[in-house]
This record gives sequence, structure tokens and C-alpha cells, in this order.
Amino acid sequence: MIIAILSGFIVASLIPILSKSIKGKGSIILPFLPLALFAYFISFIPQVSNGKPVDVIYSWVPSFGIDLSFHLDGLSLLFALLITGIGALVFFYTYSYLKGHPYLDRFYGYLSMFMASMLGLVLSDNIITLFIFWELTSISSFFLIGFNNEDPSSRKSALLALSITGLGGLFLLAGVLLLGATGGSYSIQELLSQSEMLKSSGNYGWIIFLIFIAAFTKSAQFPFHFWLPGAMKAPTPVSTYLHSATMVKAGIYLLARFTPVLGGTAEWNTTLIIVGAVTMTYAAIHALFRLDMKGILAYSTISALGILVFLIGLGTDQALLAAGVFILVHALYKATLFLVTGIVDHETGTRDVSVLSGLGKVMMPVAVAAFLAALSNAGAPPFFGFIGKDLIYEATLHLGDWAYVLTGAAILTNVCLLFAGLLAGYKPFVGALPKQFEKVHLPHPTMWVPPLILAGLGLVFGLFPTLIETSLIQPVFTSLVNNDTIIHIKLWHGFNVVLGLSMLTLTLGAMLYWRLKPSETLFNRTLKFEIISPKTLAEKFRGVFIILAQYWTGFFQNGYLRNYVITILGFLTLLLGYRLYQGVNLYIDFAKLTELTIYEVIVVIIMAVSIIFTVFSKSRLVAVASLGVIGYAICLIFLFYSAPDLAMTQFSIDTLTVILFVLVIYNLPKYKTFSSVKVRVRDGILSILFGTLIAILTLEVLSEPLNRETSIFYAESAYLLAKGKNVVNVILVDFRGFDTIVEITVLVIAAIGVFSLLKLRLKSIEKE
Amino acid sequence: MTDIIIIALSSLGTIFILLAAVGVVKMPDLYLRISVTTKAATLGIGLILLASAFYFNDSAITARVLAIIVFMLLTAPVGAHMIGRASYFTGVKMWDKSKIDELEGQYDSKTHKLHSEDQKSLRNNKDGGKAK
Amino acid sequence: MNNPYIVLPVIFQLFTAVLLMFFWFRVNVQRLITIICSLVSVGIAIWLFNEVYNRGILTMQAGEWQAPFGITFVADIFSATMVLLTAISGMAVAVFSTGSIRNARLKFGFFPILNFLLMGLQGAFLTGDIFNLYVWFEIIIIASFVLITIGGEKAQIEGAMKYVTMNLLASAIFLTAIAILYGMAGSLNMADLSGQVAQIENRGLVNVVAILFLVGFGIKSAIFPLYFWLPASYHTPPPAISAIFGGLLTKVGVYALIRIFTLIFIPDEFLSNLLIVMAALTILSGGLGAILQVNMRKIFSYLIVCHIGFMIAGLGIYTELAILGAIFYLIHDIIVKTNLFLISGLIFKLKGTLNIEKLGGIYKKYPKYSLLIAIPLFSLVGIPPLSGFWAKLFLIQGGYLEGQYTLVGFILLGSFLTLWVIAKLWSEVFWKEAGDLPKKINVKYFKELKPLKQWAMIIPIVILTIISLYIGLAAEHIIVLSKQISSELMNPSAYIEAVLGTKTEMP
Amino acid sequence: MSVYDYLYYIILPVLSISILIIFIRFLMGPRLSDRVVALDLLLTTGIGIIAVYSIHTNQPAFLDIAMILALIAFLGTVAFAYYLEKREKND
Amino acid sequence: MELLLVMLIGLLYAAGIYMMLRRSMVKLIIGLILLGNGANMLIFLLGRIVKGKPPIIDSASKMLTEIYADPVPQALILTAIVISFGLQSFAIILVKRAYKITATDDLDELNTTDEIYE
Amino acid sequence: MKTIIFKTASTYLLPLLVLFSIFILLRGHYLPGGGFVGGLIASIAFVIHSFANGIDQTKSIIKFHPGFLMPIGLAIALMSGAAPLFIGESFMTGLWFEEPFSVIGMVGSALFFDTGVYLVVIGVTLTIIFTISETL
Amino acid sequence: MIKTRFLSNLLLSLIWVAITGNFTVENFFFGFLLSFFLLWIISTDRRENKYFNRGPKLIGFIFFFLYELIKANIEVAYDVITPKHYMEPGIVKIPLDAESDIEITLLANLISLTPGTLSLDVSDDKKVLYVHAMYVKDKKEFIAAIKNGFEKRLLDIMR
Ligand code: NA
Ligand code: NA
Repeated sequence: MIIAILSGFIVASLIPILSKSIKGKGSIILPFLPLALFAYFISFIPQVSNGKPVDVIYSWVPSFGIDLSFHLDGLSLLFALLITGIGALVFFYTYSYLKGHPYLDRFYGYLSMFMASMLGLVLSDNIITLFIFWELTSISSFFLIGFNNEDPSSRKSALLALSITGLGGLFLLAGVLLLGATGGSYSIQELLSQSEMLKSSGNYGWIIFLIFIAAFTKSAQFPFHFWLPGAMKAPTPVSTYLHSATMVKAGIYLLARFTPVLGGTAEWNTTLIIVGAVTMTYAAIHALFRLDMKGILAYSTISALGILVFLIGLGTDQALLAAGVFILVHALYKATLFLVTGIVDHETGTRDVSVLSGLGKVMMPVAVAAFLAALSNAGAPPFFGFIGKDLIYEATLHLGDWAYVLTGAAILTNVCLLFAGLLAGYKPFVGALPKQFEKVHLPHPTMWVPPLILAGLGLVFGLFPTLIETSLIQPVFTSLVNNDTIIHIKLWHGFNVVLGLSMLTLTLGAMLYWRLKPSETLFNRTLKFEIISPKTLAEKFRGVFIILAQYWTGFFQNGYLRNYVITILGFLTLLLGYRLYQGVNLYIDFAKLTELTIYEVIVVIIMAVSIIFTVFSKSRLVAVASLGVIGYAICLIFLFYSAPDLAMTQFSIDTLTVILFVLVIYNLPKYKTFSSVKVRVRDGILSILFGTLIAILTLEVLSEPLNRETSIFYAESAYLLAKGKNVVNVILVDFRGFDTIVEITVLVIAAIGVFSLLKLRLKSIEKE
Repeated sequence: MTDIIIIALSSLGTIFILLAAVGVVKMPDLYLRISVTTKAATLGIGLILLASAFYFNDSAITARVLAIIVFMLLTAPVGAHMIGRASYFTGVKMWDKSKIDELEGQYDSKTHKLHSEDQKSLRNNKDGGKAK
Repeated sequence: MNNPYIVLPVIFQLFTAVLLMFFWFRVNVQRLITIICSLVSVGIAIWLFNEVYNRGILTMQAGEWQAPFGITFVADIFSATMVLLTAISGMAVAVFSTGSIRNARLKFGFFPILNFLLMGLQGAFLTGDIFNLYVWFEIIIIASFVLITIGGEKAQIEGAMKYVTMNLLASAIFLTAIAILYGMAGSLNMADLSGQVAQIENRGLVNVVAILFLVGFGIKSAIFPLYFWLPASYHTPPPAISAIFGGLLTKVGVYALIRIFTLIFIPDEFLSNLLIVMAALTILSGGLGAILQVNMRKIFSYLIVCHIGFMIAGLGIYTELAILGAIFYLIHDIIVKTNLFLISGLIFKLKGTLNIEKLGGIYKKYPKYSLLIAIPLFSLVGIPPLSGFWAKLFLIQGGYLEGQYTLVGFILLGSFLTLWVIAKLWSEVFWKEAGDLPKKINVKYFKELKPLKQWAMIIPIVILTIISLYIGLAAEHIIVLSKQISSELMNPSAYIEAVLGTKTEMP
Repeated sequence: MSVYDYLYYIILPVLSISILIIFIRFLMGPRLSDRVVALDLLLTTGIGIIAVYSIHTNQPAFLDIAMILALIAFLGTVAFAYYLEKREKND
Repeated sequence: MELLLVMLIGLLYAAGIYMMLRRSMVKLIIGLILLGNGANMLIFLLGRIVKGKPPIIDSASKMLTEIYADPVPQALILTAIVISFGLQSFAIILVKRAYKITATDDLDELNTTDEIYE
Repeated sequence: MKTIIFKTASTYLLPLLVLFSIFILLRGHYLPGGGFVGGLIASIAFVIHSFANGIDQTKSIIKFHPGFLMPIGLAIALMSGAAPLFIGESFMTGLWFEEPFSVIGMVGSALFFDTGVYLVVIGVTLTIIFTISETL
Repeated sequence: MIKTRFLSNLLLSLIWVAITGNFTVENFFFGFLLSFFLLWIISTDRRENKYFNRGPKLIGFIFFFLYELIKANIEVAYDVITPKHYMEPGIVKIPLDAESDIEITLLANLISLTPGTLSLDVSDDKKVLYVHAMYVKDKKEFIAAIKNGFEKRLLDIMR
């Protein structure tokens, strides 16, 4: 199985290498990959429908409990079949759709990668692995949406889609990790047994919040839905495959998958019902005013996704059954409509429904597919869509208090969706054929056969629901409700309220279709509401965020070195002060101090005066000279306190530094005072504060006893073991010789640096 | 005996240094300060160093002390010359009660060349020659 | 166990540098030596890693002076890993430089300095002596000063002023900290200090010193609010130099922080909270900075800051799991950041600019390079299962287990901002239609280079990309390694024992 | 009073006071040359202090520092003189 | 004496930092030098000071036995002094170069590399 | 600076100071001094000479660029440190001749090391100062 | 030339012996080798000069110098400690008989070393020495004192 899942990745990574041979006609071999996979997954139907899920585990990161463990049950199988089946059709479709496109090979690469990611997502039992595939779908989607990358709006849409789904991905990461941390396992199967514990744990609210956000972003739920219409910038095969049939359903899959684990609580159900209901109605109404076929389909997809979330939120057996069926229903008719849209666009060059008409005359098979899909969408009997709609009403009607409201919402949604379906699947093909479309002809069969197959299946499953009842739907239901209830789906339930509602929907939809004629003006009128749409708000939020970023960055990284230094030192002073205040007891043992003598006092006075003189001197030369005096005073202090080597070195170095200064000083700027008195006082206060802290710290350390072990060792072995009598020198060249070799290396580097700074002048050609 | 020599030498040396110190503060112009101090100090330090040579009474140390003295005798006047000359260039004025300045105008301000003949009279002669 | 040869990575770098100096004017000879020697040092590093991995902690007492009296070098698995990564990054940058750096710079000691810098890094990772660490840090900073200014262009000098000032400030603080530490404990050996500091009764004082170390190393590792030098300077030198800086220089600060705060100063509550707050704000500052930039290298510079925050977060949480995450991130980040800066160098040679608004069309013209580059880019984002992803797992999980939910939020925010920035960068630089190449440009374009030089620029990128793929796909290996490192760090007794062993009797 | 005490209680303080006096000139200036002269004298006097201190502590090793001081003090003066002349030339 | 030295060290640190906070490049360098001196003095003082007993074994004996100054801080300071010399000379030249290129001593004018849009 | 007095003095100071620097170098193991201070004194000698006579003349005396003393010195220090590695001992392990030499005393790797330091310091100081003087 | 070189070599070896304070044959040879090596490295163009031909005169000169030094120091001291200034300073041009660089340098240094006088500079053609003096009562007298004192004695030794 792992090969089946990863084959997409393998193919994708082989494509850049083999791109020459795959380009052009050679690419026809690629659709056989999903086809083969489809067949492979079909072969699991008997086993799975017998209630025996398939489990495969490959070790990957055992030390963190991350395995490539796959669990093929009804839900996964349904998705796997959709992914590979529709995948195969889309692959074939693409062959003609992008024929002659220079980057066809790349496109197939991304598509294969996506397919593999999606398969991995739905088959993973390990939630970390699931997350990994989840992210991979986002990334492949990014590349696919941005496929026409020289078009700015494509790039923008790709970025938007990635931002939203990427954000969701991070929530998912946070969610699954929290889930794992709480449940003690990353395996969904194992978490199932922890279900009760998880629901009662304190993290439960956070877990479902995080997972909800992930699901809502991926499945374009309100208010995260706005990336999806933009994603339609992608070539039609992508819209078909990712943005209607598979990827957007990943969020649904996630919710469905976790329903047995986390579902059934009030928080879970209420949130999903509200979000689902709002999304389905909001998007359905939006679909009414679109002119672009893809736009219509995009909003109707969002609405359909809302229905699914809504159904999962209802959480009753009927609702979950309805959800399971509706996933399939929607995939079939929506994919068809998208593929059809692609053909129309491909052949006529437009997708504007107000322009398109009469195309049935020139591309009959396409029109047939479109009609079938539109009818299934409408929920007309005997189509599979009818069954789906029935189940939905069935579910909403059994909800007690809220039944009427929710059913009403469902009807409203369905009416609008019906309208949208007719607009996309019916309107372009009927009526008079405008002149400009007379030369339009039927495309290559690889383009029109796939929609026909899909639409046909919608009819077949409607007529013969038993075909899939036990083989597909029952296992799906089982994995959703996690019990042994047996379901029955059929076309005809007799005359009942549900049928009435279906008919009502059909009638209202048809009326709407006759009454409402989409037009530019109408569309523009709806645009006014965009100011309060989530998209606009998100963009505003982004703007605010950027301003915040500018403010923050501009505040800290303001370009002024002194501000950097003062920030660092202020921070240090604050921490030091706090820590000193917190835990240091000032205590000075005067008895331990060495006596004062006049010559030392004088040296100290000279040094102190020189320091102040250096700071306040108005001339840089005087400052340098007085820096020299400081150095010489230090040298004397070293001398008085038994450090002849130090005194020597300090003295020579000090002189050399002064010489260096003197040599370069007339290439140095004259002293100027730039800062205001206020700034100087502030800096002065900080400096004095810092100096005082260091002094206090020093006193504190002086009152501690010192461990002399090391120094005693040196004193005792300098001559006997290292054959030297100047212990300091012995330390430098022997005990700690490593320091010295590094130290001279520092000097060498500094010299090279000075040399290159002064001598290297790049000619213009040599810059880089 | 050594003690007396040490005390004598060090006292004398210290007095010279003190003199130099007072001189460097008191003298009215830079040249006088250089003049007074550099040498007085050299002599003073020489004496103090000799005192320490006597104290340690070790040929190696004595040799070293002599070396220091030689070094100082070698470098101090050169240093004084350098700083004096440079100061003259940078226009450090002499004490206003100074009697005579034969260096005035002798430096070529561009090349820093120092002439031996009196430049003023040379110039006057030239001008005079022209006038005739 | 004692092994005198663990110091080889350091010595060999010094040897290389000295050898190169003898060929000061022979630029091509320098190129050859650099390539050969950098390969040899990778070999040495692999040997060392292997040795340590198989035999445990190795020590070298310089001059055979037993710890704590001499300078001890310690190769534990953490050090050995860092040495290996340094050798690899160093090799990549060295080879890249042979192609990309112009002769003018090479004639002024570029290669010797580069090797000195690597020597400093290797030394810092291997030393077990706090003052010796200071000395290595000084080598690193002076070498980086020279590298950042080599060529002396205006931007370089301006950046360098800030870089130099703040690094010198950091050194002064570090030195102050060492002074106080020695004044309290009378030792410089880090393993010895571990015990000595633990015995000091005046805990207040110990805490204060810890603060000094935190700020000193914090500046070097570019943590909030100490990071300002980094975005001001990292984009100014030639890209090969930025690469070694971006890959390794801040990491040595992180290394030092981790080492010090696991071995000598075990953070108390205040300190870990402080680290956590600093980490969160570091992530925020880096991320916010990055989204504003249009210069590719400045973007990467801010991202360095952002991602340093991840590592500090791991240290702040201070559990074995979180430190595992920090270590994993460290490993990943060294390879990927080095690579990204090399890539910026490549792009500059291709296009003559690094302004993402002016760049474009690379995907169209160079599809294979683009896909190659995509891997490190998205590794940085942490797209699973690429290398940047794994560390976050542990950091977040570590955060959860310690109840640091806000910090987890910041880590996620940082990840999101990284994603945003990189996606934007990809879209602008690779997808967008190609703009006109700058007319007045002072570089030789890539296509004008000799094939040998072209290869010299491409091969290192390929190697580093393969390594980052390995880190991501064979994450198990890296996790096992990081786990071993973090468990050694959290239980330093083995380290201390390996260093101190039985102290020699005094004569 | 022994030689030791004499040096310690008389000579060393007097030398220190000399240094203080010289330092006054250093602070007063007014020209750079004045400060350089004062600095030079300061160093020379330092040699004296070192010599006396070496007797006081019975450490001949300190005389070596005096030796180096004598050598290098010269260099500082020369450098400043060098600078003064160069500046003159450049201005 | 320790008290005086402590004050001196505090003063060196304060002066160093004050100079580093100026806008003049030359003052910045002087500040760094002062800071370095402060750190060296700090090491020296914290190694505990001993008067007139340099850690040099006299010619007659084979080890230091009586009280002597701790040689370790001295060795550390020696190394630190030398290193700071290297760094300082580089910094001085850098300032010179910066001045030559930018023709200003005002550090506030050296902020192009920090501009967000560049 | 063209003054006869300084020029003449510097001509005599140069060998004297270099000699003195070697003295300081050799006795470093026993008394204050050593490679570092020794190197500084030697370079000061050359610096003084260059002040008096100009860089070119000083350079012509040294006959090669002083910068080359840096790798030479480093190499010597490195060798003396790394030599013990070849006999399986740690870096910087002291190796000593059995008997003391006259004048210098015990000769061992420490002395070579210090000599390396000495040369490096000369090379560094002169490189810095000469470069500055040349590019004024 | 060879002779000069040898003499310098010898002189440096002696200085070596002196500063090391180790008066042994080995040390002398070591110093000799060292200075030989040094001179080989630092081959400066040095004019021929004969150091040791004039030993006795040298000793006489040293005593003369010390005498001058102390005498002048006392004179200056008086001026320094008394509040009033008695001096009459000025810069005087002194024509030189000394010709070689070493002669001029030695003379100038000796003048500088005696308090009250300071050799400011030598003219580029080496013909005159400009001396700053504290007590220039009479210019001619002052010049004569220097020419007959320091210069004459010095040249006696040097030539
Ligand atoms: Na020494
Ligand atoms: Na030394």
C-alpha cells in the first residue's frame, strides 16, 4: 500500500528528471497511474465492506511514535476511490486540456504529488502523518493554483490560498499535537478508545477549536471561505480535482474522521451546525449573482461544503449517512460541471453565462453530461442527487426544536444551489447559438468522456443505489458512527414530507431560474456588500498587521546604533538591577582589604580624573592622550599589585594604541557634540547606574571566598613540571598555551583586516 | 655605607624630579618647559636608578640599570628635539620676554626645509638688489 | 576517554589557513588548497563524529595537564555534531567561494580568514574551558569583522560599524561574566565550574552572573532585544560570507547558551520565564521584520532572528523533549540557512539584483535550479516532511507538556510568518515575469563564468539540499541523535566525569 | 629610620606628588605639545617610582618594566611630534 | 585599596558606556577601549590583589610557597589585552574608513542598511 | 620626518632595540618578558626607524614584507604545539631537551612557541603600522 | 667597511653581555652570533667610525659632561624654585664644525641634555644648529662656550 500511496511522489520527483521524454505525447502514460490506483483500491471493496478494515504500518520515526500507518476503512476507501477515480478522469482530461502547453510535465508532476498527498491524508491512521499529508496538499495546491504564474492574479490567489490553508495547517498541527499529548497516542484507532477521556479532559475545548479552524480553512467554511473563489484561477482540471472533488473535502474528512473520537458533544455539534448553516446559506445566496461559470460553481461548492459540515454537526445517524452519501453525490455532479465549464472555456474562450447559450448544438455529448449533472444537482429523481437531498431533509426534519429553522435553511440553500446548477449546466447549452460560437466544435474525447462518465454515474447510482449501498455507503456509515447499524438507501420512499420538500425545492428553484436573470448590473450591486465580507476584513486585518510590523520593526530596528546600544544596556541594567536587588546581601569585610598608601591613592586619583577628562574632553587628541594616561595608571596598578608582565604588556599596548590613534587621527573626524543635554543626561544616568551595579557586584564577589586550587597547582608545578619560573609566562606558553595560539591568531586576522580595509579598493567590475 | 649612598642618590634624584615637576607647571612657555624638565628628570631618574643598583648590588642588575640610563640619555634629548621642533612648526609661541629668535622664518613652510643662512636678510638683499 | 586527536578539526583549520597565507598572491593555488582542505576537514569531522558516536565522550587535556588545570577539549555528541555541521557548511561555502568571490577579494586574504573563522567555530564547539571559549569567540568575531568588511563598500562599512560595536559590547559583557565567575569559583574549566557553581551559597550572585552570560551570548545569538546588529549587517558582504554568517555565527551563540545553561547555570524559574519571553519576542520580531523586506538577504536575515527564537524557546521550556527540538532545529537551520544565503548568491549572479520586486522569471528560465532551490526554501518553512518541520513537533509538544501555550502560539505564528514570507518570495522571485536586468551592474553574470566556476557554485547548493532532504526524510536518525544530545545535556554527569575523571595528584 | 622606611615614607610620596603636579600641567595644556611634554615627564617619573618600588618590595624584576618604560616612552613622544608635523603639513 | 579599585572599575564601565552611547564614531571607539580596560581591571581585582609578590619563582627555589599573586588572572588579562588590541586596531581603522566613505562622524547618518525598503 | 638627529639616533637604536627584544624573548620563561613583549619591542624599533627614515627605507632593511612573519610565526607556534600529536600526546604537551643550554637555559617546545609568538607580533604590528603609514 | 661592521658587531655583543648580566664566554659568543645575524639583517649604511681609539678622552669627556649637567641643573633649579624669573631665553644659531651625522647628533643631544639648553633643529645643509637657551646674556659668548666646550671635546674624541 505504501507504494500505492507514494507512487505519486515518486512519479512527481521523476518528472523533472525525465521531463524530456515525458513532454508532449509521452505524457499520455501518466493518467494510467491513477487508473491503476483506482483499480487497486477497488480491489479492497470486498474486504472493507465485510467490515474488515485494512491496516498497514511502516516504521518511520519510531522514537517519536510517528509511523506511516494506514487504515483503510469505509470512509478512507470512499475518499481513496474518489481521489483515484476522479483523478484518473482529470488526468485524461488534462492531456487534451493542456495539450502543447510547455509545462504540461510540471503540471502532471504537481497533480501526481497532490494525488499522493491526498491519498496519504485520507489513509493515515497516525495523526502526525495525516498532518504531513495535509500540508503537502496545501503546497501542491499552491503550485497548481499558481500554475499560470506569470498572471499576477494567479499568484495572488495562490498566495491567498496558501496563507489560509497554511494557517489552518498550523492550527491542525497544534491540534493534533495537543490531541496526542492529551490522548497519549497519535493513532486514531487508539484515540478512539480514549474518546470519553478526551471529551472530559480540560484540553478538549482547545483541541476541537484547533481542529475546527483547520477543517474550516481547508473546507472553505465561513468566514475562511474566501480563498476558494480565487483558487479558481487555476486551470480547470485543478478546480475540478482539488477545489470541488477532493482537497476541499479534506476538512470534511477530518471532521468526519474525528466524529467518533471527539464528536457528540454540545460544543462539537453546535459549532458545526452554526458554521455549516451560515456557510451553506451565505455561499448559496452568493452563487445567485455570479456570471462566471467557475464563480458560480465555486460558491455552490462552498455551500455544498457547508451542507456537509452542517450534517456532520447534526451528528445523528441520519445526518451522518446523509453526509456520507452527499460527499459522493456532490463529487460526481460538481466534478462534471467543472469539467464541462473547462470544455466551454477551452472551446469558446469565455465562461460568462450571460453570453453563453445554445452550445448544445455544437457539442452534444458535453451538453448531455451537463444536463445530467445539473439534474443530479437539482435533486431531481431518479438521480443520485435526489437520494442525497432526501437524506438531508430526513436528517433536518428529525431535530426537534430546531427542525423547522434548519430545514428552512436547507431548503433555501438547495433552491439556490439548484439555480446555480441550472445556470452552469443548463443555460449555456440551450437557446439560440450566437454567431461567435458557430465554429465551436467538440474537443478530443479525452476531454468530454470524463464528464460524461461522472454524470452517468450520478444517474446510475440514483437508479441502482444498491450498487453502492453495501459496498461503499455502509462501510462509510460504519466508520462514521462507529456502531453496527445497518442502513438502506433507496430512491423511492413513498409520499411523505421529505418528498414534498424535495418537490417544493424543485419548484422554487425552477421559478427562481425563470425569474432571476443574472446580469452585470446585478453582479455589481452585490459587490457593494464586499466591504463587510470576510475577505475584505481579512485584507484589512492584513493591512493592520503590516502596519503593526512596520511600527514594531521601525521601533526596534531604527537604524541608530546608539539606540541599539542603549536598548541592550538598558535591558542588561534592568535585569542586573532586578537580580541584585532580589538576592544579594551587601557585606564588606574591611579586615580583608589591603591597606591604602599615598602613591596608590595618587595613581587612582590621576586615573579617575583622566577618565572624566577623556569623557568630557572637547578635543579628540586630548582624549587620546588622556586615554594614554589611563593606560599608564593601570600599568602602575598592575605593577603595585605584583603583575610585572601585565604592566609591561599594558604599557606597550597602550603606547601602540596611542600611536595608532595618532597616526590615523587626522583622518578621523573632529570631535562634535551631537546629542542634546537631555539625551546626555539620560545616557549619563544609565551609565552611572550600570557602573554602580558592576561595582556592587564586584564588592559582593570580593566578599566571597576564592577557590585557589588551580592557582596553587600552577605555582607548585610551573618549575617542576613545566620548567619555567615566571609562572605567568608558563601559563601563557604551556598550561594555557592554547589561549595564546588563538590570541596571536586574532592578531594576525586583525592585521590582515587592517591591511584589506586600507588597501583593497574594488574596481567596479569586481564588486559582487 | 650603601645605605647612605642609596639615601643620597635617591634624595637627590627625587629633588630633581620634583624640580622638573614644578618647572613644568611654572615655566612660562613650552620651550622652557621642555628645556627645564626633560633633562632634570633624566638626571633625577638616573640617580634613583643608580640607587637601586646599589641596593641590589648584583652585577646583572647593575648592568641593566646602566642600560636603562644609557637608553634614557640616548632617547630623551631626541624626544625633546622632536617635540620642540614640531611645536615650533605648529606655531607655539615663545615667552614674550624672550630675547632673541634666530629660527624665525628659517623654516620653509611647505617643504619643512631648514635653512642655515638668514632668510630675512637674504630676502632683503634680493629686494634691495632689485631696487638698485 | 582521552583522545589527543579530537583537536584535529581545529588544528587542521589553522594549518589550512597558515598554508594559504604562504600562497598569498597565488589565488588559484589558494582555490585548490581550499577545496582540498575543506574536503579533508569534512573527513576529519566525520571521523570525530563517528568516534564520539561509537565511544562516547572524548576529551583532550592540552599539554597533558589534567583538568581543571589545563585547557580541556571535550567532544561530546553535541560538540561532534556541531563540528560536523560546521565542516559541512564550511566546505560548501569554501567551494562556493572559489566560484563566486572575485580575485580582488581573494588577494586580500579571503580564504585564510574564512579558514580562521572556521577554526574559531570548531574551537568554540570543542573547548571545555570558559575562558578558552571566550578566546574562540574573539577569533570568530575578528574573522567575521574582516570578512564583513572585505571590499570596503559603503553598505559593508555601515553594517560593519553596528556589527562590530555590538559584538565588541557582547565580548566585554562576556569577559565581565568570566571575571566574576572566576572570582567566585576560582576555576575556568566548565565541567569543574558545574560543580563549583553548584556549591556557591550566595545564589543571588550566581543568578546575576547567569544574567551576564545570558546577555553576552544573547547578543551573539541575536535574541530579542539584543539582535539589532544582525539585520543591519548580514546582507552587506558578498553572499558566500553571509552564508557562513547566516548558517553558523548566531548558532555558536545558541550553542554557548545551551551549553552554559545546561552545564553551569541551571535556570531557575525567573530565568526560564525570561528565556521564554525573549524567545517569543524574538520570533515575533524576526517574523514581523521579514514580512516587510524586499531584499532577499534581508528577508533571510530577519528569518534567522525569527528562527533563533525557536531554539531559545526550546531552551526556555527546558525539558528533554524541548531541548531535543531546539537541537534538531539547530541542525536543520545550519544547513538550510547556509544554503539559502548561497542561493541568494547564485540568484544575484543570475539576475544582478536581490530586490524581490525587481527579480522574476527564474522558474521559467531555470526550472531545474528553481526546483532545487524550492527544497531548502520550503524546508525552512517547515513544510512536512522537510527538515524544518520535525523540530517544531518537539518544541510544540514540549511546550504543551509544560503548559507553555502562549509560547506554542508564538511558535505557530513564527511558522506562519515564515510560510507567508517564503511563499511571497517564491511567487515574486520565481513565478513573476522576468523584469529587465539591471543595466549598470558590477558583477559578472553567472553565464559569463567559466563552467568550472559555475559548477563550484552549484555543487555546494546541491550537496546542502541533499543533506536537508536527508534531515527531513530520515528524520529518525536526526531525532535519535538529538535525543542523545539533549539527554546528555540534561544529565551532564557523564560530561563532567569524562572531563574531570580522577584528578591528578599534585606533585 | 631605615633605608627601607626612608624610601617608603619620604621618597615614594614625594615622587607621587611630583606626578600629581605634572598631571596638573597635563590637564592645563594649553597646547597639545604641553600635554605631550607633561606625558613624557609623567612616564619618566614613573620609572623613578618603579625603581623605588622595586627596592621597597625587593623585586629586581620590576626594574625590567622600568627598562621597557624608558624605551617606549620615547616612542609616544615621537609619535605625537610626528603627528604635529604632519598635521601642520596637511592643514 | 579594593574599595578604591571597585569605584575605579565602576567609573571605567560607566565612562565606557557613556562614550559608546555618543553619536561620534571616535567616541564610540574610546568607549570600547575604556570598557575593555574596565573588564581587565575587574578580572585583576576579582583574582584578589596581593602587593609586591609577583608570581615568579626566585632563582633559589623550585616553587612558589609563600603568599604570591594569583598568576591565572594575570595570564587571562594578558590574553585579553592582546586580543582587545587586535580588535581595537581594527575598529580604529574601520572608523577611519567609515569616515572616509561617509564623510561624517555622526553615527546617526549610518543607517541606510537598516532601512526597511532598500 | 627629516631630521638628522632623529635619523642618526634611530639608526643606532634599531639594532639595539632588536637585540633587547630578543633578550626579553629568551628570558620570558624565567622573568617578566616573553614573546609578546619581545615582539612588541622589536616592532617598536622598526616603527621608530620608519618614523625617522620613511617606510620605504625601513622596508628595504627588512627585505621582505613584514606580513610574511605572520604565517611563519604561526607555523612555528603551530608546529611546536602539534609536534606532540605525532607521538600520540596531546596538543601543546611540553617537549624538552634533557640538558639546559647555556645562556638560554632549558630549551623546549615552549621556547619555540614563544618564538612563534614573537614573530607573529612583529609581523602584525609592522603590517598594521606600515599599512596605515602608507595609506595616510 | 668590514672593520666597521666587525666593530659594531663587537659593540653589540658587549651590550648583550651587559644587559643579560651574564659575563661568560658562551654568552659573549652567543651575543656575537646574535648581533652578527642582526647586522646581516639590518645592514644600514653607516659611516666608518672608530669607537675605541679614544678611550681616555672619552672618560674625560664624561666627567666634563657630568660637571656641566650638574652645574646647569642647579642654575635652573634656582630659577624654578624662586618665584621670580631671572632667565633671558632665546633661540640662537650656532655654526657647526661637526660634519658627520653622528657628530652632529651627539653634539645636539649633549646640548639638549644639559638643562637650560635645547637643540631645536639642525639646518638641512648641516651647517648650523639652532639652540633654545634659557640664559642668553650675550649671544657671542654663548656660542663660543658651546663651540669651545662641547663641540671641541666631542670632535677630539670622534676624529
Ligand atoms: Na611573560
Ligand atoms: Na607574553
